[in-house]
Amino acid sequence: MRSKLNLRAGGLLLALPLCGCNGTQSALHAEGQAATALKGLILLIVLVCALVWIAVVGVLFWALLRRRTEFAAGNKIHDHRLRLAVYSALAATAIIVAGLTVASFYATRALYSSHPPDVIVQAKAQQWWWQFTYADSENRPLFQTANELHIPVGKDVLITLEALDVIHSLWIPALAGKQDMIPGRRNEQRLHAERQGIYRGQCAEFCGIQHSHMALVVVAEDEDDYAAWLAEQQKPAADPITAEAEAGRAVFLGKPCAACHTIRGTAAKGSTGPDLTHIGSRQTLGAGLLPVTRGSLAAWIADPQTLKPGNNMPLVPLSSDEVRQVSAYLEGLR
Amino acid sequence: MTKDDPILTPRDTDIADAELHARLMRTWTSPPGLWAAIATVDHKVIARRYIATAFVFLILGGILALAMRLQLSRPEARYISPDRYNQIFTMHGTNMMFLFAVPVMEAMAVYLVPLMVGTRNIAFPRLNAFSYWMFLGGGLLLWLSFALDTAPDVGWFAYVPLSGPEYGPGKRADLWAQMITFTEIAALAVAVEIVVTVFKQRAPGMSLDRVPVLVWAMLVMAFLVIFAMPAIMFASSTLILDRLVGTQFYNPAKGGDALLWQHLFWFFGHPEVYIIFLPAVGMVSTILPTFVRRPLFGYMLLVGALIATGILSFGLWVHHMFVTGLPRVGESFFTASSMAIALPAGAQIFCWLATIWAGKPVFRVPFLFVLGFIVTFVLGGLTGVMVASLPFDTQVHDTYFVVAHFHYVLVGGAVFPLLGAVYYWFPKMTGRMMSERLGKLSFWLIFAGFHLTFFPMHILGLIGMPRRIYTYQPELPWAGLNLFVSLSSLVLAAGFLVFFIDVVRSRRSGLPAGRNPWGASTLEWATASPPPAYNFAHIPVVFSREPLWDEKDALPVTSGLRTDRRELLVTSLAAAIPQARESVPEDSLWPFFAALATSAMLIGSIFTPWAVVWGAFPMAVTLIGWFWPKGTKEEMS
Amino acid sequence: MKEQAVLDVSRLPLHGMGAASPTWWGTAAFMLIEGSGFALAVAVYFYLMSLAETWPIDAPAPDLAPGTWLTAILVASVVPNMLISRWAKRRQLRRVQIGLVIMTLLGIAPLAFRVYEFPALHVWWDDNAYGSITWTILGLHTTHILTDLVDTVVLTCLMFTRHADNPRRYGDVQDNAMYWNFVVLTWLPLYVCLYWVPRL
Amino acid sequence: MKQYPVAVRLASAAGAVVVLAMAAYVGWAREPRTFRLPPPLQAGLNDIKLMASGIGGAPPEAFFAMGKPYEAGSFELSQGKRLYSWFGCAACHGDGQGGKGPSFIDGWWLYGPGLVSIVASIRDGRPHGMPAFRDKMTADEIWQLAGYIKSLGAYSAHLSAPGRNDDKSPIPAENRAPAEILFDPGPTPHHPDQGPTP
Repeated sequence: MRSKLNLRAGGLLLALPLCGCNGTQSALHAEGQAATALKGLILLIVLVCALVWIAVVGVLFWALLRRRTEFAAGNKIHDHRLRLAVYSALAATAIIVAGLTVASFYATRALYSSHPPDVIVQAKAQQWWWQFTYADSENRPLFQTANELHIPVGKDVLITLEALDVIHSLWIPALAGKQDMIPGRRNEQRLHAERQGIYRGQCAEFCGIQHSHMALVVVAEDEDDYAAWLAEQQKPAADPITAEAEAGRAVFLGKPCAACHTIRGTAAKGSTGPDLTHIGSRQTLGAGLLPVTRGSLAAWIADPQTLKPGNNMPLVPLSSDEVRQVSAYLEGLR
Repeated sequence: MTKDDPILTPRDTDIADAELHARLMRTWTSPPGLWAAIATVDHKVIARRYIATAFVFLILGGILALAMRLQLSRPEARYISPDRYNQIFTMHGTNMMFLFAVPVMEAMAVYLVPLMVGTRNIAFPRLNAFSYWMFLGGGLLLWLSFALDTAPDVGWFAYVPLSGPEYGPGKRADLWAQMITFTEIAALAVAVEIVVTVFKQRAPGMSLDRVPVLVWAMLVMAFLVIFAMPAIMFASSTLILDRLVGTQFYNPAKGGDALLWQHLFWFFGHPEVYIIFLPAVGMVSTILPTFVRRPLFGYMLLVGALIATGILSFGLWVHHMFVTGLPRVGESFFTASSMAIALPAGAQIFCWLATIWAGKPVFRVPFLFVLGFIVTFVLGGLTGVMVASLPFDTQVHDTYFVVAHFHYVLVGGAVFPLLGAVYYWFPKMTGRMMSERLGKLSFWLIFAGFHLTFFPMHILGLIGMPRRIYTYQPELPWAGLNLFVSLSSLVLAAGFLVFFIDVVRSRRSGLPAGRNPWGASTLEWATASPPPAYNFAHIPVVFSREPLWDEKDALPVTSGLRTDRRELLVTSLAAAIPQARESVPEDSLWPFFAALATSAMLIGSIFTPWAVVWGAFPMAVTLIGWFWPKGTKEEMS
Repeated sequence: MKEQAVLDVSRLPLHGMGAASPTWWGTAAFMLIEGSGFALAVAVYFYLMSLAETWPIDAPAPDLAPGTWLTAILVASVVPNMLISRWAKRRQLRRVQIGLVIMTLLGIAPLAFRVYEFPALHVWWDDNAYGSITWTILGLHTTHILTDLVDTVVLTCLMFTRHADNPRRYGDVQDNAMYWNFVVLTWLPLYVCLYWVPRL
Repeated sequence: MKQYPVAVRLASAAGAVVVLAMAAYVGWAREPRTFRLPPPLQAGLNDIKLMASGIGGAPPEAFFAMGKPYEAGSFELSQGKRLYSWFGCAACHGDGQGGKGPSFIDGWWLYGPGLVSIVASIRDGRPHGMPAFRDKMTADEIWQLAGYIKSLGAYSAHLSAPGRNDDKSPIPAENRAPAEILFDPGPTPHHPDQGPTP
């Protein structure tokens, strides 16, 4: 009884850190179809391998510590028995390895469904952020968002993967294994979330100085929420409602900001940086670097190179008033 | 046919041992002094240099590892800038693979193979000297660039396009690619020497089924080098061409392909693992029988497994590319082939277990490292089975799970045996024993430190921590384990510190070793410790696999070699029947000059393609100087 | 440890010829390395070809003339090369000397055609991947002709000096001849790749 | 015992020195990477003293204080190369060979080949269609871009010139000095760093 309790407490302790506020990012916390199948396979192989390891190390210790009655190098009977043991061990290895190979094949087949997908999203990775383009049923692009993917629960979502500069890799461990994004090639990734939740993902292929800060969140939500989100995202940017935000918009459009960022419904049409039309509705800033709040927006605008050294957003000299106004404006873009 | 008059030339027949020693020393030793030291072609001297240099690189690489662990010990730490961190992990990987692991294994071969096959020097001793200077040049180039903050920052795998002309500004990636050329030239040279030494210079009677397993392992390793290294040479050269003269090998818009790089790199990169691991198999197979007082069980099976591993290693490079989106059928084939390599690896493990089972273990330090190796390597091999599974790999590829896996394989599978080998052959190399007490301390520190450092990384990988990140955010659940890993790495470092203290201390004041302190069976123990410049006063004749165990009374030897020039025996490939008394080159500075000229050409060609043209002339001059006959005794026949 | 002489080797020759000589094996090992390099270049050629929609990319097939002439010369050079090897085996110094002079000339002649092979490709190395790999293959093979030529020239000079009449030198001549055969042999698949595969 | 003659020792010492010197060359050609230019320096970069004609001028003190990175620093040049595509320069100037706007690699500079002129052209715009980028780019970005454009038109490629892009561009890689390859200067002598003077 007591040991069971301990076990539970231990499990709780282990589980606690897995549910960070920023969404989970763990292959063992599977919430997607593919990830669940993978988790099963992982546990199976780990278990088999653990047993093999215990057996080998057990035999090693037995061989080391066994009492030796006779010492007979070149003893024929002895050698014969040893040979038999070695060959049986080899045969066992072959069987285990073949079994694991077959298990892998079956798991592989389960991973890649050939159903037509319910939703298609285009993902473009670039140095150090993710761009997602949602399209309508005729495949015309509706809107872009950055570093945040919304998907309906229980549906097959196909992500087409492209890289705009170097190789990146899309990895959302709670939903599926990773898939590389390679310039000049097109890959695909299927996501199928089984439960609502926020899942964190991260670039898994080294892509330069800020590889560490190239995260994304996947929001898996029910059909209605997803539809509402889609509708909201398609709207142009909200007009500022306070004077401060109004001033912020003017600063944004008059300074270099607008040269790289788009805010639909304004003159800002830059395409180098993320689309900011609904930045206020997103969870994170700087590809998972900070939560979106007015304060973090201000900090980011004031000095992006200190928060994420080497990223492609320059330090634009702004007065502290201007920083405050721009962050007020951006925060209002929900 | 020969102008070699048996009456007029001095022979090693019928002279007293002391007199023979004096005469052979006159012929074989290098004079004192710096220039003579540069000119020496004694395989033992060069190998010791090679080993010492490689261990210096190990220390430097270890310091880099500690720096990384410092940076990762807490989330969003700012001890090291991301730019520097990327240089550091690139340097760590590159340094450990190209400047430590491969060279140190080859250096062990350069030291041990001639002694174990019973000959007086390695084949092509001048090429051997050249190889060392090239290796040193490559190492200096890389570390100098690090000191000047221009070290490569593209990972030890240097994937294009990140390392290509558009995304890798400056000369950082070129330095990496050219360092490859330096070390590959060095490695290829040693590989050729090993192959020829094993094929043609074995002691009479050492037929292929009497060759020590270590020598077999080094031979297979040499062939792996010969077949695998051209791939990386081709890759790194085309990368420089892309960056320097605008070729389009890796530009998809003009018919090139980014994955071509990965194919080339891993076609080399996977055999590379076995280039490091197979020598370790040889070391274990040599050390183990000595400490269980019994011949190795399953010699034929083990040798077969070595060769099978070598061949298979060329058929599984794609498992490094499971998530690049290659056709699925092909990928499944590579799952099967990657899993299949578990069989020869298993055969090796089972043979060792059987040897221990049938023997009587004596727990000395080299044996401890062998045991540590088995425990650790089996775990690394099993995680290897895991990453060989395509679906499994899609979750753990490029995460800390893989970092843990290959450290188990490389540190557990190669460094543990190597440290054991150092304890085992240190008496042979220096004439002094290492400390048993410090040795046990360092073993336990390294063993415990290693597992405490690297085991948690498996878990880190499974709970989502990718590789090659310079920091992570506080809200991610990795901070605790990372701190634990960073602290454990200090234990590991302490273990290595004890080891190096022991080396330095024992070198000066260790107990005298004598010829054969472990009571081992192979030929290197038949000569003095350290061996004289000429290795063996008389070349031994071999009648069994364990010559020193089977010939208890007297060692059978040959006689009739000349003492006034450097002469050794050339024997036939399979049965090792004597064919000729070949003379071998004496000391020369030309290999050093050739290495200088080659270095100048290679470094110059980072900056301008014309360096290849003007650099060719000094190279030609030094090579002609190298091969032009000087009319010495060694050149007559 | 006590030693007991069981084998007298004093009657053995001072130098093994052919496969009994370590140099022969060293040359063979280097040919293996370079052979892997060439095989790899060919593999990359076909890899890039498999990716391209048309091959050659944006270029006509290369002109046949210079490459074919060069191939003919290389193939023809094998005959005197074999002869040299035989003479060296028999230690006929005069013949070896003459043969080496001929081989020097036969080493320079292909270079003259090689100069025209590059423009005959009708593509620059930086035009596209097809240009890159063809220039690289040609360049790689040219360095092999060049190095063997330098080797031959040095040997020729050597055979006219007092060092000449020495089994070791004859061994060098044989190894050099073997290496030239290798240079010729590796060219044949490269020739097919460069000139005939684009015409398929 | 063999003693090596003095000449041999000198030769090898000289060889070692050459190799070390080349290694130091690597160091000399090093590329300091500054990701964050302090705002005062950025402001300082705007203080160019342009001649009244709009052609030529003196760079600001900040430029010298920083060690003139924009002409030779490989990192700055490669940043400039990226800015060239990000800010749509290619729309008018193509891949450097010109289009609606003038070519950078034909050896002719309408406002002179000086870095300050190029900075002024980008920052303030020029008649006949060159827009001002003052409000679109930060000062250091303008300097990076200007440095790249200048290097594009140079007649001999600098050691730290960027290479080619991964795209379909028909011009040779920048470190092959496309200006020299593509433009025939004729009998007019040219300045090796700057292309022929107009």
